[in-house]
Amino acid sequence: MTAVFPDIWPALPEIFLALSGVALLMLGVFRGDGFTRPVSYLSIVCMLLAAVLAMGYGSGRVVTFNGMFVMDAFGVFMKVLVLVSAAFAVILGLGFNEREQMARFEYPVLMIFATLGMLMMISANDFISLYVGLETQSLALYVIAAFRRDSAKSSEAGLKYFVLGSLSSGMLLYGASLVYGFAGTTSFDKVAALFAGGAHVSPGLVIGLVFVMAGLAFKVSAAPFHMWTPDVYEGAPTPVTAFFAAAPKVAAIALLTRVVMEPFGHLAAQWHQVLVATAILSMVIGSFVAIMQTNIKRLMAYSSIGHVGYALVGLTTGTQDGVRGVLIYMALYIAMNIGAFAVILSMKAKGQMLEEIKDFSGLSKTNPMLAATMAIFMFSMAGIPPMAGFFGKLYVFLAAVAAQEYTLAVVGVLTSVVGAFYYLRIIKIMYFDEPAVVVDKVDDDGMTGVLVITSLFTLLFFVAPAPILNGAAAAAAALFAG
Amino acid sequence: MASWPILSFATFLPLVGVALILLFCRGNTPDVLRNVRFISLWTTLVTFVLTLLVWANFDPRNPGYQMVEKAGWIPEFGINYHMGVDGISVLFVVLAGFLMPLCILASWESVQVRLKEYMIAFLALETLMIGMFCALDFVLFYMFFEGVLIPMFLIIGIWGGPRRVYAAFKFFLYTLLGSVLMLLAILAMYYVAGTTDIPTITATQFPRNMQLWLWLAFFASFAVKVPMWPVHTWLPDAHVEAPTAGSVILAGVLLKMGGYGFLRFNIPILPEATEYFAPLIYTLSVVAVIYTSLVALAQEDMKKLIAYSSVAHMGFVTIGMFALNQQGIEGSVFQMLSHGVVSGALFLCVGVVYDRLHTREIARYGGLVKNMPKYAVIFLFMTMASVGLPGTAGFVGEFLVLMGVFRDNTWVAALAATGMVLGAAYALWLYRRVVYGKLTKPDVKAMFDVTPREIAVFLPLIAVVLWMGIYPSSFLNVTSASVEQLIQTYQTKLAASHAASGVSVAAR
Amino acid sequence: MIVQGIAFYVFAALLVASGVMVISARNPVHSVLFLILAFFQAAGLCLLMGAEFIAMILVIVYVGAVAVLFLFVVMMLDINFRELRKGAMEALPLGALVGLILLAELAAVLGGWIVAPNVAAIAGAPTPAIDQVSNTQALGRLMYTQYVYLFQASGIVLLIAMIGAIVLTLRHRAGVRKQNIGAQISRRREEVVVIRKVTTGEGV
Amino acid sequence: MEIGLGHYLTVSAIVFTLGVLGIFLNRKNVIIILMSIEMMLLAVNLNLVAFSTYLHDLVGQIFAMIILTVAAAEAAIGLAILVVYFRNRGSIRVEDINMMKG
Repeated sequence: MTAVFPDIWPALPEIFLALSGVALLMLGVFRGDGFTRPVSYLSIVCMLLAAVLAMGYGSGRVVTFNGMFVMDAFGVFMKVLVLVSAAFAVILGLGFNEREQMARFEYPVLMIFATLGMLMMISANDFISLYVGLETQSLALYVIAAFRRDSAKSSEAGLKYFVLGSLSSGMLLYGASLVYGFAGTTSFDKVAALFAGGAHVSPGLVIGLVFVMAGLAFKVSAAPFHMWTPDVYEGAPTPVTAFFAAAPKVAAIALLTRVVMEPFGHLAAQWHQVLVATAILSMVIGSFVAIMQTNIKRLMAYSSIGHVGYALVGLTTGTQDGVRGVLIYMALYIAMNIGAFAVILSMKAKGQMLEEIKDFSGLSKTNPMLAATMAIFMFSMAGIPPMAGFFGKLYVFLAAVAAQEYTLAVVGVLTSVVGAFYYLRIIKIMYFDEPAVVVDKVDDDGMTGVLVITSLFTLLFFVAPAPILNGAAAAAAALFAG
Repeated sequence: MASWPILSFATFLPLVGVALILLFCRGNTPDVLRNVRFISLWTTLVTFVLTLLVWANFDPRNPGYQMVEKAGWIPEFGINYHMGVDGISVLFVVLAGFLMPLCILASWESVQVRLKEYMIAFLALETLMIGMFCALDFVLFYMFFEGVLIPMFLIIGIWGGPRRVYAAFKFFLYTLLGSVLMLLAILAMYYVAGTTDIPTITATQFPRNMQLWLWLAFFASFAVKVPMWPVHTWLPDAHVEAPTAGSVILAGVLLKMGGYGFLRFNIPILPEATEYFAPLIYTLSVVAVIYTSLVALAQEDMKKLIAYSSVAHMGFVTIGMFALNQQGIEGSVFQMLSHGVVSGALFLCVGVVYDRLHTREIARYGGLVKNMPKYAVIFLFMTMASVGLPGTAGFVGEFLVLMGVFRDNTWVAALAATGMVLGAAYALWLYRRVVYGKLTKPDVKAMFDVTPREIAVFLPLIAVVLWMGIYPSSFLNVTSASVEQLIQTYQTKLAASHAASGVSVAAR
Repeated sequence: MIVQGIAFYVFAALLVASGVMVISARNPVHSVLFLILAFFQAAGLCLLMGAEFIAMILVIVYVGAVAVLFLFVVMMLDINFRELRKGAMEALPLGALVGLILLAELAAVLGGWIVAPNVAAIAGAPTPAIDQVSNTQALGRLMYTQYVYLFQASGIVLLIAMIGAIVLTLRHRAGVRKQNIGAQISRRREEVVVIRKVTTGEGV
Repeated sequence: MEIGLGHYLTVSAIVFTLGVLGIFLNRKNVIIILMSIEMMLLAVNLNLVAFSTYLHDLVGQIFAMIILTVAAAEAAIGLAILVVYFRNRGSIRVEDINMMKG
């Protein structure tokens, strides 16, 4: 048994991120909490550099580390999304953490490690590396959720997230073990080859598949496994919530996509119904339950459940168009989501954070720019053209129509009308109602930058949509190349 | 033919106005607000000139799309930035350009709060409206079509009356519900045709079963927009609560989007379904004409009355369209144009007295002829145009529509004619109650006559109404070639599919 | 063969029994102890299957580290356990039903377990013959060569766990006296000891 | 009585079900929930080792080792969060949730 040194270049972003995480950790430990800001800035730089490294990968599919790790155009697209949104999330936290006395250097370090886990998930090509990546991400996220350790709400959010998260990992693992037992391998490629060869599908394998899907549905917070989302989103510190709603969701969707397309690509008949039910439930719950919310973070939680539902519509089709729709949807979703959270984080009166929806009343009079920005994001989430969100829905529904999933498409557009109602309600509160509290001016440069970038992106995406659309198309094609 | 992209200029010029306002008008001093008003007025005037240039450049003998611009937008997905006008759309572009400066003028003094946002919303609205009539790509069309909801929602919700929130939500959600179904239909067509290019899709033959579903989806969107009975209920609410200029645009242009959609998509792309569903349209439209006219008779609110009259007039439009012959379709296009001008003018008339007394209740007025003689004349003229007096714009459209329908179905024509009589009844009754009678109430007595600015608003409207009534062929000339081609497309596609399915073509 | 069968049933029965006790014991300390018992039984099962290394690791890591950690936390936190138990039995019927259904389904499936054909051909790492390479050695050879990615990744997972535990629970309290060894050692006599001649009857 | 794969799988299925059941029954007591999760992971490990033996493939045991490692890390994190929670609330009841509506 000769050891061959594995090809490490495809994993360059991961290696770079891991090393920089360790380096920043040491920097923080030796220089103390006073050094938090430099560590945060460096972590942003590292994430963006890793994104550049990922982009520099090029295309073509390479499997390395004894089949554990795969890098392809799909991976490039998703990794860049994850890294950029994580970098934005760190920026969002800068001011907040200092105001709320939770500015500690471990925060950016843990963000880096969580992001590393996400990259590993995206590149997972084996159930073992899937699990390891997932846990790297999850463990860091549990800690980040409870990071404000003097707040009962935050630690409760961390606890809930932990309990339900580990439960879902357990289910996923049990499913993975059954798949291993059936196929005799944990490698995605070999499992795929097995089913491509027309192996008989035993009930045990189907149960394993269902367990794996349930575990992943937890991670993307798709109904009926969404229960943790509102509580965790509300309880966790707001920048953390912003992070949760963006990067991990992208990574989990990427993982789910790869799992259903690669190892189980030939078992569409088995997972199709499961995904259809999940997508419909998510869209319905995400739109109807959100109407009753009074807390903006809970509203965003239900909104994210709904958006996952729309993304799953694309995945349900199991076609290349569908995957392309999912990728476009996620890319646009994180832009508007981060933007919306930037607005929520800017909502403070006399230094106190405002989290109730009614606090937005009359915002267009006290702070017109902030209100206009939020209006852009809300219209975009409602899917009204010419905002970016429309294009996400367009391509997802296109795939659904092309795959003749008419039920899904009709349910999708109807729930999006219901969803439009609660997004419009926020606009109504901002524009039609009288001001209740005077909201402070946005005085954080990083925050202003995020607001400007995300709102311009959302508003003007239609001018030059080609780069993202083509990137997504190339990424989707990579999954279907083999 | 212009060598420069004139349609894009006309479409996006208002956005330049938006940019100017955003960049140069800061603060809230009277000077700044005056600048905002003038920037908006000049922008819309220049846009109007551009739309006139479009008309001037238009070759009425050519039935196809003219001044076509095509540029790659998302070429990998078969989606292009494709603009162009034909005889059906060109006059709507001019209509939108024509009404907009009048709206700005009409809001000159009546809008005092958040003026900047108001003007931005209107300018954005103009871009979206003109763009929608020029778009020759489905995704582009849908973007403009839906995007209209955003500024209109804000216009109703911010500057509207007491129940504005309800009205704004109703308007938005009704229209959105219809439109999303249309989106699905567009996607289904995209899937079959592989492109969203409207001319290409028009040439595509869709299977009959699919046509029926697609037709219904389009119908869901356009019927709400037109609006047809029974999905018209958002319109009275929206009209009553919207500010005057908002009502003008709503009645003048937005309703036409529905009719335009039927003409552009349902009839040429889905001929078999059109043939199948034409009786449905007839039924709904006849009900609309008669029922809403009766409802209009019972209204106590001036704007609500005019809103119901819009539903009735648009009923004529849909009847004429689905007669599917030259007179019917030309008449319905003409009726849409004249209704755009006339109902816009009527809303402006209401706006004039509303600005003075701040009520729209009919019973609060009376005897205005004594202290507002000029107003009485203007209002009378517009009421007559609305009734369809020969020599005004309203007559030509209704006459052509009735003629077209008569050739197709006598009963429908007879019933529609009843609607005309009812229309005369409510319009004249409104006029009698507002303008004649005794001038008793002191606050009504104190009302002053129309100002020069208001006359400046009305004069062009009167001129256009007369022009359309006396010399309609200058408008009909523009449309006839394209309408002819539309009917031909419809007939050939229908014949082809009937031949394919082995059914003999029944002579219509 | 017989011995093996008896051993299996003993281990399995004890494992299930202690599992039941873990979730139903009134006192969490008992739960932890039963959990330890369960781990021992599982280790026994692993031994029966020839996975010696996993068996040892189960005992060392689970019993030696995880379970002790649990015990430590249970005892450190002053928790009113009687109150916690309240209401647990309310969910019993439903929970039992769900559990039974799940179990029945799993049993139905696993009873007639099927393995895909020609699985042996795609095995990632065939087990070497036990008389040539011991289980531990075989695992070690794989772990540090073919599966080095997992090895490194689990290192990062452990690092995250360390950071997390520290960042959440470590508190620097003001006013706590700590031993500073460096300062202690580097002190010189002159700094700390003053020699005074005290004359009788006057005091210092 | 031959002890085959099915026997081991059944035992592990029972343990897994007990773990899930434990979470359902002790929804208020986080410590028991954490232990139930450990039991679920134990069941998974048994499954993997059984398959590994049956298939003569060491990958299952590698997988089991990784799970063991991660489970230890998970337990550490979970208990740390639990301790923080206890410090804030003076209780470890999870459904003690007046702050956040369900």
